[in-house]
Amino acid sequence: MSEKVKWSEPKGWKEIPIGGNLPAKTSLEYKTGSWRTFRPDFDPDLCTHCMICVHYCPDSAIPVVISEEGVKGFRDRIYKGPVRLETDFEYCKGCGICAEECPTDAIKMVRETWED
Amino acid sequence: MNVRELAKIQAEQGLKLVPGHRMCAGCGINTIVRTILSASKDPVVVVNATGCLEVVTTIYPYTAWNVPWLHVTFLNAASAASGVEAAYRALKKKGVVKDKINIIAFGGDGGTYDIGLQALSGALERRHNFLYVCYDNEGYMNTGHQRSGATPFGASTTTAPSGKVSFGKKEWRKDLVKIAAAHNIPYVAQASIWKVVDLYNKAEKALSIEGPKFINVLMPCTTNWSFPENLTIKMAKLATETNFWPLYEIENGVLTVNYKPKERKPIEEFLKLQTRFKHLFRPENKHVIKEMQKKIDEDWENLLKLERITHEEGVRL
Amino acid sequence: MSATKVKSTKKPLTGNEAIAEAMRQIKPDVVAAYPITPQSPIVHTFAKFVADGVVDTVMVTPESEHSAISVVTGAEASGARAMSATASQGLALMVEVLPATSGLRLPVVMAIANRALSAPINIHCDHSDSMAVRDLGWIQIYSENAQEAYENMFLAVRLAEHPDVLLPAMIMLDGFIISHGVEVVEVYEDEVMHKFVGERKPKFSLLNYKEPWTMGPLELTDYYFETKRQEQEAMKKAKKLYIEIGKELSEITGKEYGYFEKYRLDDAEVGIVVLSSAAGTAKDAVDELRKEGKKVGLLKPKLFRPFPYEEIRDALKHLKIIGVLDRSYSFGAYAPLYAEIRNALYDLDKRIPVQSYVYGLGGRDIFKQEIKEVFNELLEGKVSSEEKCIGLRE
Amino acid sequence: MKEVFEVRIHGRAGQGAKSGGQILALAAFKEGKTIQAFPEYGSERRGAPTVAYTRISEKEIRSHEPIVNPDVVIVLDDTFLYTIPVTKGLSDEGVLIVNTVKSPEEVRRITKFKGKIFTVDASGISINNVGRDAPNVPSLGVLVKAYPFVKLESIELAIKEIFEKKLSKEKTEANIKALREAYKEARS
Repeated sequence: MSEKVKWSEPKGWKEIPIGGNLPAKTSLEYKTGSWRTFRPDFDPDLCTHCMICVHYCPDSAIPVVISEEGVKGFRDRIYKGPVRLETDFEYCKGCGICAEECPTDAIKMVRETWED
Repeated sequence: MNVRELAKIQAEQGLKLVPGHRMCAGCGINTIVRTILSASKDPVVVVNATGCLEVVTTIYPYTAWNVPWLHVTFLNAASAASGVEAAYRALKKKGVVKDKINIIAFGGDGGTYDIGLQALSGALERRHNFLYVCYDNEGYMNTGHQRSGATPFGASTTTAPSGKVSFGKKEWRKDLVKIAAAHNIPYVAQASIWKVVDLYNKAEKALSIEGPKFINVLMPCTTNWSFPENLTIKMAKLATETNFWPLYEIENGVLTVNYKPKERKPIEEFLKLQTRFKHLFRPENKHVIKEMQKKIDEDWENLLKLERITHEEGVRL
Repeated sequence: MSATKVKSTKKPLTGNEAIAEAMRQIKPDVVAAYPITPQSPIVHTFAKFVADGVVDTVMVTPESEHSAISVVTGAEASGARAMSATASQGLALMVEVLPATSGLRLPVVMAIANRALSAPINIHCDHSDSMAVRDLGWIQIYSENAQEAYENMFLAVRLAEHPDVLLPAMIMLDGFIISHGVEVVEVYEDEVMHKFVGERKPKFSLLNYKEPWTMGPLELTDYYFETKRQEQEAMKKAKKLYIEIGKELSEITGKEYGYFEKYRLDDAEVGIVVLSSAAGTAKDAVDELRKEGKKVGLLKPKLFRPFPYEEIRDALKHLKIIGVLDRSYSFGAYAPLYAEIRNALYDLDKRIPVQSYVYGLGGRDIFKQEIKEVFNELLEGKVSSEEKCIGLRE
Repeated sequence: MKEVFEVRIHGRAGQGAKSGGQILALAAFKEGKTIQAFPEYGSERRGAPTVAYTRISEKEIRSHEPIVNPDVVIVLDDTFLYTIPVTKGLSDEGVLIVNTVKSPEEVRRITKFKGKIFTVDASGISINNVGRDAPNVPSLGVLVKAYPFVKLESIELAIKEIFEKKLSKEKTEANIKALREAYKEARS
């Protein structure tokens, strides 16, 4: 079964693979971001890209890219190599570990409004 | 290796456990799995015991796994992994499988300390080439915080609650790392999500060794230890800084303590943030905390002695 | 017995040795088994094959039957062909995993040397062990003797691994009576038999990491039913394919592989239905009664799961009276085989009286004379709704 | 000659009743006969009384009932003559073979058996030749003499096939010697 299958649509017994077998990472269709009551407000200008929040995020919801040219962050320095991007709000459950562990207070938890 | 280098490795590898899983907000299991799987440069097959990790990552039709993954039942992760390993050996011999593949089993403390201990012991004794990782959240958290063999002395659980005449669990937790080590396997370690690089190094070392390996990782449970969900890492940190959860490894019988706090924090600092220990702060239970502290200090001294005699006197665990 | 179509050697073997011999020819990738009386010699014999380099199998000797079935389940999920063997309490200890193996659709093949269940502890033959697990999604085939047990192993591998089936299978042989009795077994050529089973071609394999599958997820109210419905469908297909694969096997052995064996049944008026080794003894009883001019016959089911209701109904429909002999109780209910036979006959317009007999529990011997008495009783029309016991002291 | 020949062997666990039955079956098999050999199992430990059966036929054997009316009973331990009904099911046409230093007359007096009785000091022969008390093989020598359903040479072939897997050539030869000696020395 190809990965294009929309797993969120209910399927009949003849359609699904046998034995409950599932192809990889179908959970990407399941957006746990809707669980959030607080959201991490990330200020890139305060970020040292230390990667602590990345490792500790329970949902791997903080994307990392390898940047050759670097990005501007804490104290206007340029940070190269692995740099974090904005939180992936499709999956972030808003636990606040990132804010708690951030050594430069670059993340603050704010009430989720769900307005956008 | 530092956290940035580790993040780079992980970014290059891509996620082996993707989001969309339904762990509690603030759960640390993701960090354990993410870190350990990233230590494998080779392809990985994961075998999972029934428990939190298995349940929340595979609620049909949504699986968070991006590596081959098998769950059979609660107690048999180690024996099912033995079967995967046996098949790997057989099919490699035949030439059907060509590449090196690492086999990693994950189980909670229920599936490891208790119901799965016999299967684990058998698999270690048979010397299957695999890594078993226990994420130890100190109780049967998947089913409602019942006591396990890993639940600490003094904790109040749903099956060993504190009450008018009880201070909760009255038995000391079993020392699973030493039990694993008693199988004379090449590598055994205790680790924590607080120190991800240490955790990574241990997994990397374990995977470089032929034979059975065992790593026990503390997994503070926001839901049932009952602390705010943003404090999971803090809790793991306090566990180690109070010597409640020392980080150490036993390599071919030689024990090394990987982290020694400059000043050991009193156990109250770890206990006071958790509802499961709240009752210990009542006057009639003060003695429990005292006993706990005494045991922690004795165990720590013992650990340091073991480190010394295995390093300096040729004694092997 | 019709003539063999390929070269074969006759060997004096115990039933257990015959099973091990089949395993030697099948050459499974992985074997994991925990010894238990009366199955142990299967493990001993096969372990010696491994030790002598006769087979290249990875042999795992786990610390319990629970682990043995877990090992073969894990190995099958990894694309290997894996086999086990057990009996009685060992099978009971496996019970937690048995529906997982079938639910995961892993075609493990396992021999069962039928033995009574505790308590009281007893090491001898009855069918209480395999009957207790008859509804866990495993194909079940019962063998009359060592020869059948040997041949059933090959049939089971092909059937279990068929892409339309993918269900585990257990092959039953009577503990001690067959497992430990030496009989002459016709063993067919190694290459021919191995070629018959071929190599396993798994659709899903954990070791095929380039195509990672999640195997054994959590299915709740929304999907569990669908997955189980597939399993039921696989059983239906297994029933059909049993005959097709049996025909292929008969190209080698020259024998027939029906759902059941009929013995002097077609022109009989009274028939009994009985599984496994007692059917052999019953055939002698039939012959002796036939000499007396009595129109008696026998039906010996082989495939018990899936159960061939229609075919059995057609085979029995001309009889005036039927006796069903069970070697196990279903406590508080009709004995297992009896219940199925009654069910099979329900669709007939004419109601045939069926008498239930239980015999041989805990290895209690069953004699030809006793079976003759059963026939005589049935010939006299003595049928009641009471379950009767053969060889029991009142 | 009969179509089916049935033998029951009484021994103590460790005396080789089961393997005696299997040697006999293998010998018959080598002559192209159909065979069954099956021991009766309890949870015997060394020393406990055991029974083994062998059924030999010119045609297919289907029955799996225990042997009720044996043609021959072999008793590997003469104390059974006092403690176990060894002649049960044995008709007057049947043969009783006993490993004993007693005479056939004495055995008849003890058992009241009316059919043919053969005695032999199988234990003595075994100890002399093989160096241990394994009366099963010599007793088969007597069987062949008493009831020539299977040839002595076939028993020898069967002994070779079974023993040479486990024992030295010398021990195997010693067993064959014991077999022949018992064949000669049996009294009736």
